[in-house]
Amino acid sequence: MKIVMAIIKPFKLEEVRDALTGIGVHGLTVTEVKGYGRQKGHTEIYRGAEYAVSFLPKLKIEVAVPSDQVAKVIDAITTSAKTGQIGDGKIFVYAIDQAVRIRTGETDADAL
Amino acid sequence: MKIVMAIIKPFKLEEVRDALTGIGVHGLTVTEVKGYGRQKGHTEIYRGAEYAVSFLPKLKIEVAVPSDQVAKVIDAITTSAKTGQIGDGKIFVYAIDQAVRIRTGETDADAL
Amino acid sequence: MKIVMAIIKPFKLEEVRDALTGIGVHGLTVTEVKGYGRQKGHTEIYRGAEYAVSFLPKLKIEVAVPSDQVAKVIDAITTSAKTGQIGDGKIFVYAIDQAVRIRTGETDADAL
Amino acid sequence: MTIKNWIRAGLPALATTALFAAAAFAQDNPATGAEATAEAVAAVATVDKGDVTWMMVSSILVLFMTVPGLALFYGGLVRAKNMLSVLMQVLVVAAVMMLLWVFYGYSLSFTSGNAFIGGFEKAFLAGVTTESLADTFSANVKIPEYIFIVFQMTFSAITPALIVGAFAERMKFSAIVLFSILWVTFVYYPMAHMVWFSEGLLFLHGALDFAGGTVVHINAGLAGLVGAIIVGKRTGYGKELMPPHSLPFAMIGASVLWVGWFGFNAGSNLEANAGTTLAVINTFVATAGAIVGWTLIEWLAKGKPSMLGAISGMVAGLVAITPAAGLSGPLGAIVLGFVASIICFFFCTTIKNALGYDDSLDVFGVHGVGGIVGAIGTGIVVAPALGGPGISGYEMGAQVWIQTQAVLLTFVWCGIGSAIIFYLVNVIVGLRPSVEKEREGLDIVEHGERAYHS
Amino acid sequence: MTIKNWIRAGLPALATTALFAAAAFAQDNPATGAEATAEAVAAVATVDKGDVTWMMVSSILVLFMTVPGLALFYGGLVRAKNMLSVLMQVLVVAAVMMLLWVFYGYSLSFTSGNAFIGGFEKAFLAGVTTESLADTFSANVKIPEYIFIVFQMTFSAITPALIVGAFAERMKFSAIVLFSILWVTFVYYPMAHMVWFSEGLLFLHGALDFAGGTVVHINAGLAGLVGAIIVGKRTGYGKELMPPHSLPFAMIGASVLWVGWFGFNAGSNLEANAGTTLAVINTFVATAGAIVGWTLIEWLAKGKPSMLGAISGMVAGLVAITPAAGLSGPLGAIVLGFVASIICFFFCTTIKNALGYDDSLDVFGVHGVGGIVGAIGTGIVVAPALGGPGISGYEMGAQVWIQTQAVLLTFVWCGIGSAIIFYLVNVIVGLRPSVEKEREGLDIVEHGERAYHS
Amino acid sequence: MTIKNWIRAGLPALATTALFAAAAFAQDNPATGAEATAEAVAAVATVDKGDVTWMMVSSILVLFMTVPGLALFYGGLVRAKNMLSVLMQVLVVAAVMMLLWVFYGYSLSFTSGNAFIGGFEKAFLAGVTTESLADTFSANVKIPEYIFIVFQMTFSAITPALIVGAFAERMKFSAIVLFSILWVTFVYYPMAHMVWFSEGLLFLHGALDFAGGTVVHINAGLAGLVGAIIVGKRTGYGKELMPPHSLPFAMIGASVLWVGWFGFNAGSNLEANAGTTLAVINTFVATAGAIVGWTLIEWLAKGKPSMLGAISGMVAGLVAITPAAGLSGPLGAIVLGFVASIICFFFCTTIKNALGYDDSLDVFGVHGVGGIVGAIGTGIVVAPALGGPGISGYEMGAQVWIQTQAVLLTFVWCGIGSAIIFYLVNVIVGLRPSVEKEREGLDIVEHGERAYHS
Ligand SMILES: Nc1ncnc2c1ncn2[C@@H]1O[C@H](COP(=O)(O)OP(=O)(O)O)[C@@H](O)[C@H]1O
Ligand SMILES: Nc1ncnc2c1ncn2[C@@H]1O[C@H](COP(=O)(O)OP(=O)(O)O)[C@@H](O)[C@H]1O
Ligand SMILES: Nc1ncnc2c1ncn2[C@@H]1O[C@H](COP(=O)(O)OP(=O)(O)O)[C@@H](O)[C@H]1O
Repeated sequence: MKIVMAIIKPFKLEEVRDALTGIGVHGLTVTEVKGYGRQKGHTEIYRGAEYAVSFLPKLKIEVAVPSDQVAKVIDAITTSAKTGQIGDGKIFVYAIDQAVRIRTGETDADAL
Repeated sequence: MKIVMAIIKPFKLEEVRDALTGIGVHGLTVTEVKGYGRQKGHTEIYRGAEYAVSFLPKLKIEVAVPSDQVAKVIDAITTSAKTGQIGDGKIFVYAIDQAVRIRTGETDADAL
Repeated sequence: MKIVMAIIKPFKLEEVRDALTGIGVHGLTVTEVKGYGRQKGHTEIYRGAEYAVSFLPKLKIEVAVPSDQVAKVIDAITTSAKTGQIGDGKIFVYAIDQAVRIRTGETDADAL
Repeated sequence: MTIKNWIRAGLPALATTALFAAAAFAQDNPATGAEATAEAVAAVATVDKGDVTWMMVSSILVLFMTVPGLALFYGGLVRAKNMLSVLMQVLVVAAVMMLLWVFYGYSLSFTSGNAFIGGFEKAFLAGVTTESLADTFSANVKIPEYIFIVFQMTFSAITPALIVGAFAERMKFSAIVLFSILWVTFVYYPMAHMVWFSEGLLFLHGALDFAGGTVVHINAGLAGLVGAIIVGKRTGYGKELMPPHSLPFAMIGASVLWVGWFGFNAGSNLEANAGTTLAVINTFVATAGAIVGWTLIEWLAKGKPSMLGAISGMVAGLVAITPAAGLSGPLGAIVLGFVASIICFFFCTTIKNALGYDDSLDVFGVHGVGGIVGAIGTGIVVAPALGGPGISGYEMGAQVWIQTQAVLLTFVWCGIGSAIIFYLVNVIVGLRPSVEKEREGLDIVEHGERAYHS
Repeated sequence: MTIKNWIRAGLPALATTALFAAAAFAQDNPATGAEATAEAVAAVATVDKGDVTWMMVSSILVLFMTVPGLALFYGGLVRAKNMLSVLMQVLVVAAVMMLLWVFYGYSLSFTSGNAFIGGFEKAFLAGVTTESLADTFSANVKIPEYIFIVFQMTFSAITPALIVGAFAERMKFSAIVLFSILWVTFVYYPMAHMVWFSEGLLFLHGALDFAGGTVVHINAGLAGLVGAIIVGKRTGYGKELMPPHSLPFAMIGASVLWVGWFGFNAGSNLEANAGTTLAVINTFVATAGAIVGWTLIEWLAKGKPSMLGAISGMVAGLVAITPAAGLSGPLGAIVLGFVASIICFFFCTTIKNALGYDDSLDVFGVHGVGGIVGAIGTGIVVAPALGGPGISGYEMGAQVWIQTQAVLLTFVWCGIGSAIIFYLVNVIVGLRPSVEKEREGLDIVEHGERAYHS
Repeated sequence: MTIKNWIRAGLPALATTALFAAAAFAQDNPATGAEATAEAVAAVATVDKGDVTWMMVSSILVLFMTVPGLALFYGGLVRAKNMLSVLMQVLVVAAVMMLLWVFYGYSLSFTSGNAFIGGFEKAFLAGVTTESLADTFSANVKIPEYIFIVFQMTFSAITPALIVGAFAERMKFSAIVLFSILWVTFVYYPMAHMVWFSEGLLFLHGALDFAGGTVVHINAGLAGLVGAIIVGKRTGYGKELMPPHSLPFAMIGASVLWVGWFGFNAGSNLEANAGTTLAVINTFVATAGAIVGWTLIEWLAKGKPSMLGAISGMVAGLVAITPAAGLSGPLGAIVLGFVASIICFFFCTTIKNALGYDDSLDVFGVHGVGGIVGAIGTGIVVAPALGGPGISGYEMGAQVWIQTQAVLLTFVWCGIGSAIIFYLVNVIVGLRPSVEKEREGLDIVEHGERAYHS
């Protein structure tokens, strides 16, 4: 099993969720994060104080899936989260050893 | 070493923390997240606009432990976080290569 | 490729970011988290109710880097995030299988 | 008529004397006197526009106390998931009470009936027009009856709204609305009639209550306590953290309560004279004394003075000075506020925990206890020897006993009445949502919305 | 002069009669009469300090409605990233309107010119001093002209600020400021002149409008609708979630609107008499009726009564009672508020969605629709048979038709005027920021700041 | 007595003349005159209920300015971890000041003593009753002394509270309370006595100050500056981001300041006459001019007009118009507000950074600098040639020099006094918490609570 973790633009959440359910992935976890990268930030001014703000609001999505679905998931996310403009975000994939569903104690693929 | 990452219901935090300290785990990190899964959400209505809200508030807990404690940790979490109702959450386990304590530079098991 | 994940004190963010850009790392993702560990919390009192608050505000930083840069990144973070006092935080490193840049579809090292 | 005796002569007398097509006015009030038929009036009743303005301002201030004041004070203290439910309860309860007041509340409270309740002759404000006048405490000084109705309406609107804080975060909206309707009808209107109307049971007994300590605060505090006990504790109480979700909102709310309370206390004088300014200064300094009181005692007892403590003291002081607002000197007011604050502190932090009930927002601990301290303390601080204005035939022991009796009667009437109504409401619509729903939060479950989105 | 006919005699008459070095005062007003040259005055004009106080309070209350009231009510309903832009728009628009009022707005509205617009004789308040007086609706009762100017200024400040809610979250700040300047000049001042000035087109036509339902609410609601349509929908409208970011702020704002609205409605009587207290009670109970109305209908139609619904009803009720504030009995006011609330509910939840335009904060749905219901309803509830005070020569059908004509004229004047101005502004500075910028949020893009930091 | 000269005759004269058992009243004020012994009074002193109402309203408004107004304006601008500490400081400082005012502040400020300070004859309000009257600026027009005491009390409560913004986020609560007690005693009461009391040093010198620009704003601004320098910069200042945690709260606070400021400025006239309405219109339009001023200059200089800028301008304008409120025509007020706003903008954005001290919330940059511009500008805008009401024997150069001298004396007295007190407090309780504690935030460290929980 793998976790596909994606950093996306906040307003893309609904589209990504739809794309994932479209390919049969019905569970995911979302975190509000701030991202720093090539996308340039903005300047905020509060009376005399100017701040160059380089962290931009992003969402992190984590989806645990059986390894054989990873490609499909990546594809769904890239397609639905893309605007073509700098700052669209990244996808990272890493392996997990185990998955457990707390309610039932089911493990691994059954737990997802 | 492994990281045990669990998605739980928010009001279960204190119980899970107690269960973990009960088995000698004295460090963890918590993140507020939103989860999407089988647990059904609710509808919100703001004047004319109805929203089907499918993301529910959850907490993500991350605990880094030596590999031999993983089973015990999973057990402690499943026991304490369970309500038996849909949406109790998941546990995912993945391996980490290294751990470092910033303050001292200690590494691996010493760093936890 | 690896992800270096660090839990740090919130006011250290700018210094860590500077240290990382100093060694050529130009992307990272930050999450507000709450940490539990050796650093002792505080007590809050709301009229009759006293709460021992053991979760402290921390920031989680995630940086994806080619494996050969991990040591340098760990070094930059430990140096810049250290205050020498309990609660400075931890660094965890884990491997990722893939990385994708959503905008271009570039993968792995090119995606970072 | 001097300040020494007008309180006994009292507030209840006034609304009964609405004069239709009455009142000759002094030459300087040509507008309001426009249609006065001078020959119809023996005594020279005057309406002063300064009084009219003050009573309009006072009524608006009491509305301001209710929304957003009370709503925010309460709302800031609950968890975010129940924020809107509290705002909604305070707002809708107040609105429904306003309608009932026009329908039959004013009539039941302020017309003749028996010693316990009035009649229906002014139901739906029958017969009231812009020509109708109401008495004040000064002979021949009148105000338009509409503004007297409005001013009293705001009191009947805020009182049931005060109660909801006691069982915040765990009662169904339908239950709260139904309870309020029954409670105002069977507990509040009779109490108002008994205390404020010239033919009421308590009126002639001689209890001092300048601005409603008994009818409003003890009444609401006790009803809250009864409700908190009957409905039971919040799920997770004592085990989970339930800190206030926004103390800044609570602070705004408390401050607005202070600001609005001048309408409540000084407006109760029904005109804008020097006695009114005494109520104003007391409402300032008793509150200041109470803020300092809670801050000091908490600093000593807990090691740190909290902002929540300071605003809790603020409200306790306001409650305590309510019955004494125009019946104390400023120094007496400071002492009263200070002492009430300290007693409320011990009640909320120690006694309540010992008793083990869950009064979510300390409605009893602040309004009930503060109200009792104020009611009894009024019998003390009124003493001329203590700088008070005095009343005719004053004797401290006797007065304190009269005050205590008024408190006891309120306890009996309100305690029994409230308990019956809660049981009734439980039977009819049920008091509590399911545990699952309570966990999810009343905002989503009862109102289909959430307070905050990012 | 009775309440039955003073409305027709009307508000517009008064400001025209500023007397310089005039007015003998009754002995009880020695201060204001200090310099009066008694021999210059035939009639005995009096200034009552109760009236002066009431008008100062009323003016302050209308400011309070605007900031923070309206600003928060609107700001709480937008997404967090646009919060400051809304606060800024309301604040700066109101400030600019105040300056324009002094520069030429007062003069264009309240001096002689033609049937559509006044002249420039009082531009920059030429000739106005502390000696200048303005008429009220009562013969020989005057108020200082400065306070009349201020009171009317607050109306002209809040009206354009009301409009911005319709296209919140998507219009450029420069466009909004420019639009407001042109709109107040070419739409508002003429409407005010036509409706409120004694030589204005609509004034003699006999339409009833106690406190500005037409000039303020229908006018603003329609301009908002026109703007919302011309500027187009918000990016993502209908696809992305756009829930209110802070309903507690919206609730504070709405409550402050209610509190402040007493200045608006009861202040419009220009003095503090019994008629003013009628406007006060109506502004209480119509609103209460409207809160209950929206709550009930939403409970029935959607299954849950929401806090946003209750405060939407509150505002709808306030809008509806505005033209009828002193022209209805309390029961008529309750019915008017209740009915307006239900009509606005259906409009905002059903009709608007069917029509498909994006009026971000339902400015038309609440102010426009509520204003129309109120304007026409005023012609009904004024009927003595329904408990209203009546007007001389009243006939329901005729009056309703007059009221409807006033609404229609507003639609024509404001609709065409607003459309032209929006097109003009689009040409000069452009109405919308780029889609990218709209996504980022107007706070950062237009104002370089963010509302919240942790 | 004309508006042209009553300012010089002045405010300080009035409180000294509390008449006991005095004052015959006109027949239309039967209530307040109830116990007057007519034969004891030669001149006919009247109390008008319109004045009483206005002064009560004004006092309530100044409380509203303080809490929640000032508290929120300041609180919104700090980081979330220090929010409650600011609310607490403003609230408790104000409460303590109210008690001191009753204890000895009123007596020291408004009774005879020497040229610098009064005596203790009215300590604990000795001798003051509901019969006591205070003078206004009009001959024979009186108000109850209690309301004069209250009104002045609110001034002495808000002034020390203004100071805390300068060293927000880094001073111990105990230090702030102790500082305030000493400062009000040794700096504020003497300044109030010197400026406002008829025997005070500055009173006879002829400086114009309608509502307290010198005693309140320059005084507070300078004390803040001294404190900010002595206590040192916030840890991390210049390196870490310290953006306002909630600009909406700051906006609510600023708006409430504006609303409340009418009590401050127009209440300073002590009665409700045409001169009061001049202060009202000026408090509207000077502020509007200042909002527009800061918005425009920031748009030009920084590329974007910010909401924080607009409300900063708002406060700067309010400060600047304070000394000139009743002493300027509306056009002069607009110019004064506009100019003050632009000067404060440059001070806060450029000069302050160049000087390098850390005045957390620009207390000096807005209140100090705005106060100086206002104080000196009053000498200019009062000129009849510029539309001002003028004063007898006016000559612009001379008046500006007198105004400047008043500013300089305030600088010397307050500067030296404040510095000594800060050093003293540092010795007694210490000014700053440890760096660790400052990092954790004063809310938890000093008050044991947090502002927000989810
Ligand atoms: N090396 C990295 N490690 C972790 N997160 C990263 C890294 N680089 C970028 N990110 C995340 O991806 C987001 C988008 O990256 P950015 O460089 O701005 O644009 P793009 O995705 O188009 O390359 C960043 O805001 C950040 O959250
Ligand atoms: N495939 C998944 N990947 C990541 N997180 C998941 C996944 N499926 C579920 N979750 C998380 O677990 C939570 C609970 O899942 P849900 O299906 O609602 O109930 P249950 O845990 O009882 O199976 C979700 O809210 C979500 O946060
Ligand atoms: N075992 C663990 N797993 C995950 N996070 C941990 C663990 N132990 C500590 N942390 C995180 O590291 C932070 C700092 O740890 P703490 O023990 O307080 O101090 P130190 O870093 O000096 O050892 C904690 O607040 C928590 O967020």
